[in-house]
Amino acid sequence: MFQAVLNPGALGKASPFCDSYLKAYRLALLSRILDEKFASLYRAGKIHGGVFMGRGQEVLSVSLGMALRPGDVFAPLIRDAAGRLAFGEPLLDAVRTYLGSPQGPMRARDGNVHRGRPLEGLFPMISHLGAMISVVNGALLARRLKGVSGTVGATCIGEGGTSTGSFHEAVNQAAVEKLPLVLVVANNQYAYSTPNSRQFACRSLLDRAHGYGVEGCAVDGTDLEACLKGVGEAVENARAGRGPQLVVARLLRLCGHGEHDDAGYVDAKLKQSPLGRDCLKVAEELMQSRNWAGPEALAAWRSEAVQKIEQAVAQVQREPGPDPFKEVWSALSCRALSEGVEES
Amino acid sequence: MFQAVLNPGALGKASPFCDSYLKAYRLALLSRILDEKFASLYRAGKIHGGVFMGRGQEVLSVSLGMALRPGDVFAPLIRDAAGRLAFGEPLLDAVRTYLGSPQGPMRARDGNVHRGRPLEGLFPMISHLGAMISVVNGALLARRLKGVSGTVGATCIGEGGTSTGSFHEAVNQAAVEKLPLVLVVANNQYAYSTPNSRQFACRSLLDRAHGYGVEGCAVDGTDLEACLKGVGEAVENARAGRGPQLVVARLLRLCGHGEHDDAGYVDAKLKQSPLGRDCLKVAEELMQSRNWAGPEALAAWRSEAVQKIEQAVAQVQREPGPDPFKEVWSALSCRALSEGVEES
Amino acid sequence: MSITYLEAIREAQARALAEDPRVFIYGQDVGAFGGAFKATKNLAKTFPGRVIDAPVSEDAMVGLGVGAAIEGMRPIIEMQFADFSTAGFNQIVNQAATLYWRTNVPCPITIRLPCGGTSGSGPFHSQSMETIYAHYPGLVVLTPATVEDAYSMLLEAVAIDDPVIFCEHKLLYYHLKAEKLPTEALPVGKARISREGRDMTIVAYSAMVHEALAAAEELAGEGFQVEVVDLRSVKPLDTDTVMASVARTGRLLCVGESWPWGGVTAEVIARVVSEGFGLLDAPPRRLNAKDTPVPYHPSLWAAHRPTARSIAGAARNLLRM
Amino acid sequence: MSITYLEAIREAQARALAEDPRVFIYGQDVGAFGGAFKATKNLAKTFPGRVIDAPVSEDAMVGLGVGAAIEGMRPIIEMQFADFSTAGFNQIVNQAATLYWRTNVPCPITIRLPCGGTSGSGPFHSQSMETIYAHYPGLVVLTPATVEDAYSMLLEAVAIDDPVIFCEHKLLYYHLKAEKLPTEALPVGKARISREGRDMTIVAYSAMVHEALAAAEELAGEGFQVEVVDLRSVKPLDTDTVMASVARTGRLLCVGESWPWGGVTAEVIARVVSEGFGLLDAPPRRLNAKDTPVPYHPSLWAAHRPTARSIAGAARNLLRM
Ligand SMILES: Cc1ncc(C[n+]2csc(CCOP(=O)(O)OP(=O)(O)O)c2C)c(N)n1
Ligand SMILES: Cc1ncc(C[n+]2csc(CCOP(=O)(O)OP(=O)(O)O)c2C)c(N)n1
Ligand SMILES: [Mg+2]
Ligand SMILES: [Mg+2]
Repeated sequence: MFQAVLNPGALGKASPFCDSYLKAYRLALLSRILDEKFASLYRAGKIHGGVFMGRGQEVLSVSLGMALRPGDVFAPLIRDAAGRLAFGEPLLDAVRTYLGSPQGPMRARDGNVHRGRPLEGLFPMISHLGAMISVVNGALLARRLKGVSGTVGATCIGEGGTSTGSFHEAVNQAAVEKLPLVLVVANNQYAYSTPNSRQFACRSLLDRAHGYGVEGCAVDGTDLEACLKGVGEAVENARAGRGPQLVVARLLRLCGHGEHDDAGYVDAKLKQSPLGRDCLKVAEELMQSRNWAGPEALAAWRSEAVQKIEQAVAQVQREPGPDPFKEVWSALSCRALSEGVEES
Repeated sequence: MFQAVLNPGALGKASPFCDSYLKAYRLALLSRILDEKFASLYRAGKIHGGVFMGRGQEVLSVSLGMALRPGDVFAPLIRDAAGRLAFGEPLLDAVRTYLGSPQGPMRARDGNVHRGRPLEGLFPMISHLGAMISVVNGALLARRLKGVSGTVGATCIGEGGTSTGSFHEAVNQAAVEKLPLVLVVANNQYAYSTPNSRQFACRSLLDRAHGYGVEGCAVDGTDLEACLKGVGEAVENARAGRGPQLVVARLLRLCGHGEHDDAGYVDAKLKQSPLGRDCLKVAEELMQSRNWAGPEALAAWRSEAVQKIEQAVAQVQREPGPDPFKEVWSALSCRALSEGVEES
Repeated sequence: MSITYLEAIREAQARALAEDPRVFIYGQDVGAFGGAFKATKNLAKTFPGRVIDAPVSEDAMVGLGVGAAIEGMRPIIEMQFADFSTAGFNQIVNQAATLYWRTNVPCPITIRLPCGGTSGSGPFHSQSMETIYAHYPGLVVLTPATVEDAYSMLLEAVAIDDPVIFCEHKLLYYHLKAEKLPTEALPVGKARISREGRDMTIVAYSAMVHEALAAAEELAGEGFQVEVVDLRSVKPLDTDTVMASVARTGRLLCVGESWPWGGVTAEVIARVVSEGFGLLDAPPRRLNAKDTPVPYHPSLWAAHRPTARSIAGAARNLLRM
Repeated sequence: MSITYLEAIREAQARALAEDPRVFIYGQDVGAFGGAFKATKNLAKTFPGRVIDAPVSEDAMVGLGVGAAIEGMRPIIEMQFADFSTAGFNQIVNQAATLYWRTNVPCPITIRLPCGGTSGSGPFHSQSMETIYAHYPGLVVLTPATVEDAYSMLLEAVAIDDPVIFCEHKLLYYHLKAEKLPTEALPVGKARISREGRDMTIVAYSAMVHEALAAAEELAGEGFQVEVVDLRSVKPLDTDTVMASVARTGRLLCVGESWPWGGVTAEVIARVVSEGFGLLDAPPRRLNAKDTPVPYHPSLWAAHRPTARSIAGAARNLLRM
């Protein structure tokens, strides 16, 4: 399917767990730097529309992507650059979509985080929150009907998205059909500017699992180890036929809603709380404390990531933009049924 | 507001609880007979469209109507003839709406269970399941904004309706605003033909309460005493400022989805289980065992109810139907903004 | 043998299920019960596991269909009434309708909408939603008026690689009958001349075709030869057939059961006048339902929608111009 | 002093809140944050408790507005983008729009939709939904094109006893400016002649008015006097003003930013030709967005929507006929 984004030779340290931890960290780091690159291109006026970063959520997202296999289905949301890379999304897909290259999978028709390759199991989100979950359900039901087994479907949502009717209908639908769905809720304390107190009234969103009759688990979204374990288990459970799995992660969005937003409304107390830790820093400290990686390795990984990204951006910036005169202005695959509405 | 539907002189037995029990029973009986009258008019071809009965759910519904006070808001659903009568809906409203009399509150524009008087707190349902809950929320929020306190809003839904996105959004909304909402879920085991196993996967829908952060209670919907107590407490809790209250009642729909449906799909085991008891019979046995009412009283109440209903039907059947030439064909209250779309 | 419009819909689904393993049906009560209107009667038994009861969750029903379509299936999603598709509206217009355009991956999903008014059904069980869906890019909107079309167009809908909104008219379900199922059919996208005439053209679709035909019959008694065009599909809309008819008759009356603002009738007239302005000998006219919700009472309902009588009246006025 | 279209919307809301205790605002992030576009900036502080953050629940947001309206309030519901109103669609078209007709109780709710395309916003943050809402009975659909209209029409929307869909164009938010707020205004339901001319009429609304005006300016350089009619309100639609203009010019081009099938442009043309057939010296023409979702890339987006240049081109063709 997709090509690997990391140089595999660089891995292979102490234990299998250490291996995946390092791999996950490096992908999370890559996604962080990628996001930052988009942010800087945005500030330079080189990106049209919004830029949405996963800052503070990378290790959660990457853990999901790492737990999935080729053949699984993944419908990431706006803060999932890390999970995408781990699932195998080519770096170029992200860059081409943000920069509006017609060579990207969305061919300049849709932008930024609205990208994917459905036939390779990576479903491109529409903006309407909650709307992707039932689409993943459909893919999973289709596989059941086709007799394909052993694959799972995963998707992500923020705590704000849990207030949509779509979320509810889809989780209940997955529960009724006992589909191998993994739904990761990133409770990052805010939906745009709206704090949790204005979004829901339960103690924890995990309390919802019981009400749907699905299994659930809570993870500390700032802790890569906890995420790899919690999310990994959820994916295993789903794969083992235990039905839908709800993972609720606690963390804090360490950026604005989008790059246009300074997030001035974020509570200082939250920033100083354990929720406000930078998940990459936490991982770096752990790797150093366990002697899995020293400052040189970290620096090398960072510069390797920067180089990859700069290269991709440089390549895409040379690609010509879309040509409206060559664009096929039809939304139907059956050309014969397309309306040639005459315009003067 | 509304006029009382029962002759008050006939009440006043042993204790206040006995009083309300008897009153509730008599209203439930009245609604049962009313439903049966509509069913027979339907079979005689005198009613256009569907007839939807509350058979088996009368004591649950009536308990809610009884617990509400003038000034409260009530948005009943399709099986709530009993609750409506208890809340004070005139018998004539039901008859006029079913028979399409322009003198009814819906003026022949809408029919059967789609009736109400919004300004008197009785909200007329639209057919889309789940859609009334947030409307009740809105009325309650408005009262808070206006500084009106001490009133509650109540609405009913079937277990099928809990699968709608509207249900979820509205319950969560009520929880966030801590509104005095009472939501009674009648889990009558079927949504049209669909059994619970195809509708939800949790053990009990009551498990949802926790996930919304609202209080919940389960009641045996075939037992008038349990309903009066459980629903009554929920209404009191809401009135006391404890936020939304979810009541989940177990019972069985003792009729088809509508009168066109023979309900052949209902599981015989369920019919023979305690869920399948006729709630009116259960109440009658209790009243007799406690010496609250003997066979003569029961017979007298029944014939009083029959008489009231026959009278109302006879009166409405003499009322002229709507005149399409006098009908104001505009959906706007601002006549100046109505389109006079010319038609040839 | 005689077969109803509803039976044709059932037979088309049975055939689609039998011939194509990718087809499945998902909707409320469609399984053992056979659907609110019995359009899937016996199908769950004949095709075990492929006719699946859904919770009351229109949004998730459509979303599931899209996901299955991505995986190569050909889902048929039954809405219990067209009116309830508003609850699945977002998934229809933003998910299903945009998928191919965004990703180059087709979305072969068929959404069956039991549409249109019937006596006593009231504002929430009577709506015609073809206008709403036809406005959106990425959807094909079919409105069969005959038993034969119900059958062949539904089969074609399932075969089409794009999302199809299949508007079945409830009033035709039981009463409209044909001798047998068709063995060949006009392709989707082509309108049909249902009755020939040289004095004026009435363009109609779905149940209104029958009202228009009755009006034409009535006018024939008065010496007028009225041509009736059945659009069959409102998107794509076969402007060529309509224009050719208007070119012969010089007069156009367009009839639709949905609301007046911006419906099929406006679209047809706008196309005819901008592309065939010179063809008209008199102003084009249209007749729609009144601009209110659909009323419950039979006598209000009968006045709310166009009928053979009101169509004949409008046609007479136009013939006199 | 100079005031933008967006500031006018904020000022109108501030005035409505100040003058009428029944008014409150409900929407995502409208409170302390002041809304995604800052249309409610500072209002929560000035009117404590009356500018309320909603969960991401469009269906429940609209439902709540209807319930509050029944209780005599005048809610303003802000959708974060018009595109997301699909998630509240059912409550808008079936609950709010039918309430008065069913019960005789008015439903004075205003739903603000940040509409229309802006560069780089893509298929789900660019939609124009006036056509969808105007099709339904029971809704008033306003499409202000000027700063003054944004202000006065929003105030009027709140005062109107019926549900109003208020379509604000995002492209005008920051760039369109006026000297001051108006003290008097045309009533809702009246179109305006934005520019006079005797050679042809261009009917437009919302952001397209400005494209049409630019096209008229360009054509003036070529010696053509083009009249531009700003509809202001698409439902009700001021057919009289349009017809009077066409009566003077004999030529009609209708421009809309939404999709071509069944939109405002079809409705305007259908009305003009059926009621004023003889007024036209040439076929009426229309120009809409292309029949695909709105593309992300600026150069695709610019080709997708009508612009001054494409309008001028269409107008030239029509002037030559
Ligand atoms: C149905 C819908 N309504 C509104 C929006 C606008 N919107 C985009 S992101 C967002 C906040 C999302 O918050 P959350 O789900 O917590 O995710 P986060 O941004 O925190 O990752 C909103 C309201 C939307 N995308 N979809
Ligand atoms: C949104 C929506 N979808 C579908 C329907 C069609 N419908 C009417 S009643 C019904 C079943 C309702 O079951 P439940 O909520 O359990 O109530 P009950 O009839 O058992 O009292 C359905 C599916 C509807 N009214 N609304
Ligand atoms: Mg969040
Ligand atoms: Mg039920």
